[in-house]
Amino acid sequence: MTNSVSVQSESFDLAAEYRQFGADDAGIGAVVAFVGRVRDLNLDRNVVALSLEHYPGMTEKALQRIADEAAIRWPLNAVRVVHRVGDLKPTDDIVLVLTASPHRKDAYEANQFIMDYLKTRAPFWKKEHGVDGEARWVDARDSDYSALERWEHALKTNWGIVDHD
Amino acid sequence: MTNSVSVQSESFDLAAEYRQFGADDAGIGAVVAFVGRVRDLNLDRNVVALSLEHYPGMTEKALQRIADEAAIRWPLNAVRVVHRVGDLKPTDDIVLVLTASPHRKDAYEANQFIMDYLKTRAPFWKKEHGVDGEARWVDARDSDYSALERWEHALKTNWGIVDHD
Amino acid sequence: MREIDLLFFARLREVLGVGHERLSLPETVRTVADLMGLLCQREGKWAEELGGKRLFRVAINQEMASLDAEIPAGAEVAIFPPVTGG
Amino acid sequence: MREIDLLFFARLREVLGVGHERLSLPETVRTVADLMGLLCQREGKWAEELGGKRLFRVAINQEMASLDAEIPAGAEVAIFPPVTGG
Repeated sequence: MTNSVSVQSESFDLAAEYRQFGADDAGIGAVVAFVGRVRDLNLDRNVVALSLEHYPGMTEKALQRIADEAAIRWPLNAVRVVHRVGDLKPTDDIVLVLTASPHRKDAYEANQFIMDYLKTRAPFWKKEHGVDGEARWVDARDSDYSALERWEHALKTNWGIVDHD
Repeated sequence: MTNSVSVQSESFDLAAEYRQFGADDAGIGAVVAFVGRVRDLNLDRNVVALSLEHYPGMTEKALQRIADEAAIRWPLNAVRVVHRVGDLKPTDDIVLVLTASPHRKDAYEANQFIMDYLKTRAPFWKKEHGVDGEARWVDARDSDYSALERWEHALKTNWGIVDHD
Repeated sequence: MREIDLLFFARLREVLGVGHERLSLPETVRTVADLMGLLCQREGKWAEELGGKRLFRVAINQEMASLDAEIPAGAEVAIFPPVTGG
Repeated sequence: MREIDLLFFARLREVLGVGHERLSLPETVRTVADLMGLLCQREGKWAEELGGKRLFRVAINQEMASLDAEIPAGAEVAIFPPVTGG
């Protein structure tokens, strides 16, 4: 079980990441890759650039913890999380989550779990720069919190686990 | 909205597929890629090779129909499905499904929907070749049918749509 | 008599020993279920596979079809085991 | 007096005009809630942001912490807006 995370300013190479990702593990039947990208339209405002601030040290710990938790809850052969920081522009990749499992349901679910937790627990903050030259911090989305609650409800119901916050 | 499918014996190039996949569509916030691979262990039997038979003509139609249905049900910017046929070995890629959407939930759901339908509706059949030299047709899995029923129940409940079979 | 193309795939193709045959349907054979009845009269493997004990799927003109679907003249009718791709 | 490192990120760092400060906690300040009370005494932006009207998150030694969490001596305490990565 390989389980690795990176926080970096450079862009990531999906092909290289996928190639290194359990390439010779013949127990893997399903790989799910999620790529989050910078959109130009956010609440009807034209975004020309985005900067991502983070909390160095804590980001890596938070991502590793989320990846490790996923690997406890689902039978995964490998997990990889890469998150970029710094200056980005529309269509740039922001985040990559790779999950591998014998069966597709587990690979999908673990991937969504990681993204839902990442969106609410990993200390990254987006600042949008609009066409008007104004910069604005992005607000947290309620839907990200309801996505998280879904898992916490499922976890408590199925395994009696209490949220670790 | 680009929405394309391929059935081919050659392997696919995830990087090239991803690059061509809505690369300059800045409305895309989330891309989900699913890759299905050949596993060596299937019901405790060592598999050294796999051959995939298909129904030429109908496979392409079935995949296109599944992709189109996903694009009706979720707000997708692009869908791409590639399915291989012919002789494969463990760790080889079999199938690629790419979905792109403004938001991650839609990209994940549409991707799972496509895979669940593909697994039960697209006319491909796997034959496993074991270490013992014997070949055996793979049985359909009940779990694939329950995965499908989940969508059909959701569709009927939410939209009153009757299955088109 | 309506003529149809009958196709078999995968395990069914191997067990029945035929991938394609051209068949003339009597007037009494209108639906997929009627066709299965006709094929089961061949007995042996045919009755074993298509008599209802084993699962199979049918497509008419490359669209999945149910047992009560009508078979049009000139149709391409395919019979195959439950699919296992992906 | 326990010494702590206090960190601020993103919008809070900009609004409060500070990214890092070293702070000595009086004996009465044991929990995150106590610390917020102390910082709110600075009034103005501090009370506005940390007084309960706006959402914020707290981490102690790089782990998310709730308002009733105890602050150990020498801790790194970070205060920041709800996260928006991914």
